[in-house]
Amino acid sequence: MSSIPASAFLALALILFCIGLYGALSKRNTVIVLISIELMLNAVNINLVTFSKYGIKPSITGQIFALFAITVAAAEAAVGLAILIALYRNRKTVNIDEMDTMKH
Amino acid sequence: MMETAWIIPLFPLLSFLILLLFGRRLKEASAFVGILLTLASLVYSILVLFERFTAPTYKSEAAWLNIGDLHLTAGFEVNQLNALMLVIVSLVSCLVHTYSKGYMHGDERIPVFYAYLGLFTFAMQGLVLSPNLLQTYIFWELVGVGSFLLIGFYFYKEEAKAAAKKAFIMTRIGDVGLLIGMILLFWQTNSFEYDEIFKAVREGAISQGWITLTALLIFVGAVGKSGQFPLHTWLPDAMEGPTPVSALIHAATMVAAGVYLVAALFPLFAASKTALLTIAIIGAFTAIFAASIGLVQTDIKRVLAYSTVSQLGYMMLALGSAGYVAGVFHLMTHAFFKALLFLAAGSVIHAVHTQNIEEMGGLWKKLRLTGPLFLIGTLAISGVPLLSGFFSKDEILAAAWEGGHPILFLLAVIAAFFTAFYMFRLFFMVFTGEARSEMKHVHESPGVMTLPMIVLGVLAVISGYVNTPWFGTFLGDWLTKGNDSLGHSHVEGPGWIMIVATLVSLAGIFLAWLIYGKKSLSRDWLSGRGGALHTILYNKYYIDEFYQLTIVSLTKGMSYFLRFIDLFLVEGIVKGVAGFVQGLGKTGSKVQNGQVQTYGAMAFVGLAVLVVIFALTGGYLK
Amino acid sequence: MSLSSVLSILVFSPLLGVTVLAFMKNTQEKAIKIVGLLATLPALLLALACYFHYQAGKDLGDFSVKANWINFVGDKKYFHVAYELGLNGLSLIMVVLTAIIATLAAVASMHIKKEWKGYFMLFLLLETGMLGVFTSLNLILFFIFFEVTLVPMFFLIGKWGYFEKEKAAFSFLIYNGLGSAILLIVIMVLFAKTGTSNIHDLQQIVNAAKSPLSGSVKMGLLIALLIAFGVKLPIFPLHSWMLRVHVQAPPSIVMIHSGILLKIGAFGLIRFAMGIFPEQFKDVAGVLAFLGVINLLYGAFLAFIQKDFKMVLAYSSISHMGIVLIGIGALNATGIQGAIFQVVSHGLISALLFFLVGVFYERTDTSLIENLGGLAKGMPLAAGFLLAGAMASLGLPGMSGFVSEFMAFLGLFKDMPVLAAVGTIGIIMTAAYLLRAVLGMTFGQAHREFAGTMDLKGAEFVPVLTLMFLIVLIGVYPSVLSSPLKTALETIMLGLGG
Amino acid sequence: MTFSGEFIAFMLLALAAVIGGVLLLNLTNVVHMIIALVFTFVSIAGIYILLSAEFIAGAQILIYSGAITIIMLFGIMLTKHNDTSEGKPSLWRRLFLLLGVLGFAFAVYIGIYNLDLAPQTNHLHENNTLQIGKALYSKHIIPFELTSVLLLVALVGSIILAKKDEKGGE
Repeated sequence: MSSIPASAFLALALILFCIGLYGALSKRNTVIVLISIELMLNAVNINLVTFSKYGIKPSITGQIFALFAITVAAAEAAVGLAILIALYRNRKTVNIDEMDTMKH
Repeated sequence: MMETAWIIPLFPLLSFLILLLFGRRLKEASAFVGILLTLASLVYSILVLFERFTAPTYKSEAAWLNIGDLHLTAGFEVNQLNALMLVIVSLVSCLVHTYSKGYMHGDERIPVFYAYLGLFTFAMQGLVLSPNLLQTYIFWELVGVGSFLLIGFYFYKEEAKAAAKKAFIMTRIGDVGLLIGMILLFWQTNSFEYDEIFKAVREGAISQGWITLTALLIFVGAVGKSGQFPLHTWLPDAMEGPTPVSALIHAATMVAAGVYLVAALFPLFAASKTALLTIAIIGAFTAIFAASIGLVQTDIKRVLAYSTVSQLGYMMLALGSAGYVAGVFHLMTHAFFKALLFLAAGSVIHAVHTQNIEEMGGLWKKLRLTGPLFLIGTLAISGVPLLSGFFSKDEILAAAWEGGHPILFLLAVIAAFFTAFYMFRLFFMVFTGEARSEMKHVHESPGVMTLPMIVLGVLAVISGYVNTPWFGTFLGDWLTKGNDSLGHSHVEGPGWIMIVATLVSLAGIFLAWLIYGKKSLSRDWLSGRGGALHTILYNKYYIDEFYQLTIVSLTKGMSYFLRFIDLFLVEGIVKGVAGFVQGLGKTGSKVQNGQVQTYGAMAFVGLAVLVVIFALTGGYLK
Repeated sequence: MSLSSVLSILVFSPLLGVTVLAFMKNTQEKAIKIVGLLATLPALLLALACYFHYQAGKDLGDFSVKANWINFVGDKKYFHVAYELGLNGLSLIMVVLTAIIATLAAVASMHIKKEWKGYFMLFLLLETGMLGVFTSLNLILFFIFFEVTLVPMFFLIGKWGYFEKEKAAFSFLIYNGLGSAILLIVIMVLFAKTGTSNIHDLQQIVNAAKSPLSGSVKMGLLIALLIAFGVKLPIFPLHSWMLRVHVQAPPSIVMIHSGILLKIGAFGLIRFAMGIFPEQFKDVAGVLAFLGVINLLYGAFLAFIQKDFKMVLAYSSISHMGIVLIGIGALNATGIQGAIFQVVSHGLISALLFFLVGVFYERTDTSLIENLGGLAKGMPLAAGFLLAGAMASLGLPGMSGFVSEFMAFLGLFKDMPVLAAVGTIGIIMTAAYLLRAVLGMTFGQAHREFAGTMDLKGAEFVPVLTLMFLIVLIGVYPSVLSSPLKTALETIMLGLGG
Repeated sequence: MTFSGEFIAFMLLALAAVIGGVLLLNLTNVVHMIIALVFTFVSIAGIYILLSAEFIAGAQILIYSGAITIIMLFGIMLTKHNDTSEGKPSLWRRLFLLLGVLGFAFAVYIGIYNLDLAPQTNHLHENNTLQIGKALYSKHIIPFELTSVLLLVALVGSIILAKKDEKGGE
C-alpha cells in the first residue's frame, strides 16, 4: 500500500534526533539549546506517528500522543523562554557557559 | 645449705629493691644496707662452699616456661666451679661494697650506686649458679646491664655516656654469638641443660662440625664479655666508671664471666680440637697484644684495664690448651690481686684526684698502707715467686707448653715479661721518685677503704697455695673430681718452665727499675727507639679508629641508604599512587564545571557507550 | 548475671561512658576526665575476671554468646550472620592487654588540652571497637568492629595531634581504609562461597576434603589477607602511614595505637590467615619470615639515624613487629608463641615509652634528641623508667621483651638458621639505636636548666608502675601468658598439621 | 523499489528537514538558525501528511512553524544577544560529543535497520480529524484535561517568571 518502509521514517527521525541532541549539547546560546530540544521532540513525534500507522496494530492513539507531546513542547518552550528572560535580567547573558552556579 | 643456695643471690637483689624504693630516704645509710646484705650472701656462699667440699653436686630445677612440648626450666646448681665462683664473687663484691662506703663518700647518688651494685651482684651470683645455658644467658645479659649502669654512673660526663654505650653494644655483639650458639645447640640436643649437652657430646649425638660451630659461637660471647681481641676495646673505656666498679666488674667478676663460661662448658669445647685451638690462639694473642698496649699508657686505670685484658687472655690460653684447672685457678688468683690493684689505684686516685701517672710520684711515703698493698698486687701479677700469681701463671705456662704449641707458649712468656715491666713501670712512676708539690695534702684513705684492701692483699699472697706443685694440688683435685672430661688436675710441666717464668718476670721488673726507678736508662730510650711503634701502641693499634671507620661508618651508611629508600622509593611509590589518584580526581573535577550542558553531554555519552556495547554484544536485540 | 552476657557487657561498657559524657558540658574538664577514666574500668575488671576464671581451670566457652542477627536469602542459600562473641586463650590475652592499656591511656589522656568531651567519647568508642575486634567470633562482626576502630582513630589523630595531624590522619585513613577494603573482599568471598561467616565453621568448611574453594582461590585470599593485615602490622613497605601517626598523634593515642591497634594485624594473621588457611600458610611462611627479618633490620637501621625520639620509637615498632613476623613465619609452636608474646610485650613496652615521651614533651615541648639531653638530672625517675623501658625493648632478660624475642628466634632457628642468624644483627642494632637515643636524651650535660620539679608525679606513676610491673612479671614468670595460651596454641598447631 | 510519487515526496521532505537541521548547527547568526529550523518544522509537517496524520501536520505548522518559532525569535530579540560572536566549544569536546552521538545513532540504526513492519490496513487517513476528536474526547479525556491544566500553569508560570521584579528583588 505504501512504498516507503517504516524504517525510512524511523531513520529520518533518528537523524533529526541526533542533530537536535548535538545542538542541545554543544550550542552556547540558550535559545538555540531550547530550540534544539524542540527538534528532538519533533523527531520523537515522527516516531510516534510512524508507529501509529505502521505498528502491528495501527491506531489513532499514536497521533493523539504526538498531539499531547506538541502541547507539552509548546508549554515547555514558553516556560523555558520565561526562565531565560528572567536569567538574562539577572546575569545579562544568554551564554550557557556562564550559567554554572551548580559548581559553586 | 646447698639446697637453699638459691637464697644467696636474693640478698643483693633485696638490697637492689630496697635501695630502689627507699634509697632516697636512706641517703648515705644505704651503704649499710648494701654491705650487710652482701655480707650475708658472702657468709652463705662460704658455708655452701664448705659443704660442697664433702657433699656431691646439688641441682634443683622448676618449670619456667612451656612452649608446646618444650619445657624450659629454671633452677640452680652447686658444683665445684659454681661454689668456688660464688665465693669469689660474693667476697669481692662484699669488699667492694665496703670500700665504696669510703670512696663514694659525699656523692648524693650513693643509694643509686649501691642499688646498681646490688643488681650487678645479684646477676653475677645468678650467673654462676645457673644450671643451664638459657639461664646463664639471662644473667649474662643482666650483668652486662649492671656493668652498663655502673660505667654510666657519672651520667653527666660525655665520656661515661660513650663508654657505657660502647660497653653495652660491644658485649652485645658477643652475646648474640652466644645466643646463636646456644639456640643451635638447643636444636641439636633439645635441651639447654649443661648435663644434657655434655651427655649428648659424650654420646656423640652431635656431629663434630656442629660442636665446633656452636662452641665457637659461644666463645664469641666469652670474647665479648671478657674483652678478648677483637672485642676488647670497651673494657679500657669502661674505666670511666667509679673505681670500685672497675675493681668489681671489670677486673674480678664480670669480665671473668667469659672465662667462667668456657670453663663451665669445657666438655663441649674439649670435644672440638679446632675450638680449643681457636681459644688458645685468641687468648695468647690478646695476652700479648693488650700487654703491649699497657706498656705505654699513662692513665693508671687504663694500664690496669689492659693488664686485665691481657690476664684474661692468659686464662683463655690456659683453657684453650686444655688446662682447665690452670684457667680457673688463675681466674681466682687474678680476681684477688687485680681487685686489690684496682682498689689500691682507687685509693691513690682518691688521694691525688688524678688518674694520670705522669702527674704522680713519691706517694710511697704518703700512702703508707696503699703503697705496700699495691706492691703486693704488682708482685703477684708479675709472677714473682711465692705469691699467688706465680703459681697460677706457672700452671698456665705449663699447660701451654703441654698443649703442644710452642709459639703460643713463647707468646705467653713474652706477655709475662711485658706484664712485669708495665706493672712495675706503674708502681715506680706512682710511688717512687720526686713528690710533686701539689701533692702536699695527700693523705691515706679511711679505714673502710683500707680494710678491704688488706683482706685482698692477704688473699693475693696466700691464695696461690691451694694449688701448688710443692704442697699439693688441692684445688685441681677437687675441681676435677668425678669429671674426667675436665682433664688432669695438674699439668706436670718440665721444671725449667718455672725457672723461665721467674727469670722473665724478674727481668721485666729489673728493666722497669732501670728506667723508672733508678732512671739510669732514659725514658725516651724505649719510646725513642721505636717512635712509630710507641705511637701505635699509645693509640692502641688504632683499633677504635679502625672500627669507627669501618663498622660504624658502614652501619651509618647503611642507615642513610635505607633512609634514602624509605624517603624516595617507598614514599615515592606512595606519592606516585597518590599523585595518580589525584590526577584522576582533577580530570574528573574538570568535568564538574557546573554547566548542565556538560553534565548532559557526559551522561549522554555514557549512555551511548552502554548502548553501543549492548548493540555490539547482541544483548540489545535478544 | 549469667556468664554469657559478660562479654557483651565487657565490649559495650565503654559506650556507657559515651552516653554519660554526651550529657556533660564541655567545660567540666575534671569531671569529663574522671568519667572517661571510670568508663574504662568495667572492661578492665571484667577482662581480669575472665583471665582469672580461665586460670582457675574453668572453660572459656562459658563466655560464648550467640544470637541471630541478620538473615537473608541469597542464591539458593540462606545466609545468617550471628552476633557471636567468645574468647579463646589468644583473644583473652589480647582483651586483657587492651583493657589495661586503654585504662592507662585514659590516665595519660590527662595531658589533653582541649575538647575533652569529644576526645573521651571517641576514645571510649575506640575501646569498644578494639574489644569487639578481639572477642568477635564472626568475621562480619569482626569487620564491623574493625571499622569502628578506624573512625574514632582518624578523628583522634586529626584533631588532637601535633603540627601535621591532618596529613597523618589522612594517611592513616587511606592506608587502613585500603586494608579494610581488601579484608572486606576476602570476607565477602568466604561468606558467599561457604555460606557462613563464623570463624570456627569457616575453618571446618575451608579445610574439609570437599572444600568449596580451590587451592588457588585460597592462596589468593590468603595473600589478600596478608596485605590487609600487613598494612596494619605494618609490613615493609606498607609502613609509612604508621610513622606519621606515631609522630603526630597525641601520646595517649599512640599508646593505644602502638600498643593495640598494630597488634590487630598480628592477631589477624594468627587467627585468620593461619587459622583459616593453614595449608596455604605453610607455603608463604618462609616469605613471612623473610619479610620479618627485613622489617627487623630495616626498622633498626633507620631508627639509628632518626633525630626525633618519636621517630626512633616508630621505626622501633616496625622493627619489633618484624619479630612478630619472624615468630609467625617460623611456623612452629615456639615461634608462634614468641610472636604472641612479642605482641603483648611490645604493647606494654611501647605504651610505657610513649607515655614517657608524652611526659617529656609536656615538660619540655620537644622530643628531638639533641634538644633534650641530661634529663637524668632534672627528672631522674622519668629518665630511669625511660632507660628501663629501653632495656625492656632491646630484649633485656628479666623483662618481657627478651622472652618474646628469644622464643621467636628460637623458633626460626629450627628450620631457617641462616635467615635467623642474619636477623640477629637486628638484636645488636636494637641495642645500638635505643641506647643512642635514650642516652642522648637522659645522659650527658643538661642543655638547659629545668625549672622546678619536673619529675613524674601523682597519677603519672600509675601507668608507669603498672606497665613496668607487667613487663617484669612477664619477663620473670612468663607462664602468666603461656598457660592461657596453651590450648589456643595447640589448636593452631593442630591446624598446621602438628 | 519503484520511484513512486510518495517516495519522491518523502525524499524531498526528508532532505529539507535534514538540511534545516544541519543549517541549524552550522549557521552563525541566531536568527538565521531559527529560520533554517522553520524549514525543518514545515518538512516534518509534510512527513506527517505522508503518515496519514493530517491533523497533526496542521498542528505542527501552527504550533512549531508559527508559535514556537515566533516565541524564540522574541526571546532572541529581547535578550540582545551578540548575533555573530557565537563561540564554539572546544574541538575536543565537540569531537567527543560527535562520537557519542554517532555511536548512539549507529546503535539505534542497527535496531531499525532490519525492522520490517508490514504495512497494515488502516483507516487513519479517513476523517482523520474526526477520529482524533472522538478519541480525544472519549478515551483520552482525562489526559486532555490535564493538558489544559498544564497549559494554564505554563501560562501563569511564564508570566510570573518573566515579570519584572518591581521591588528590585529580595
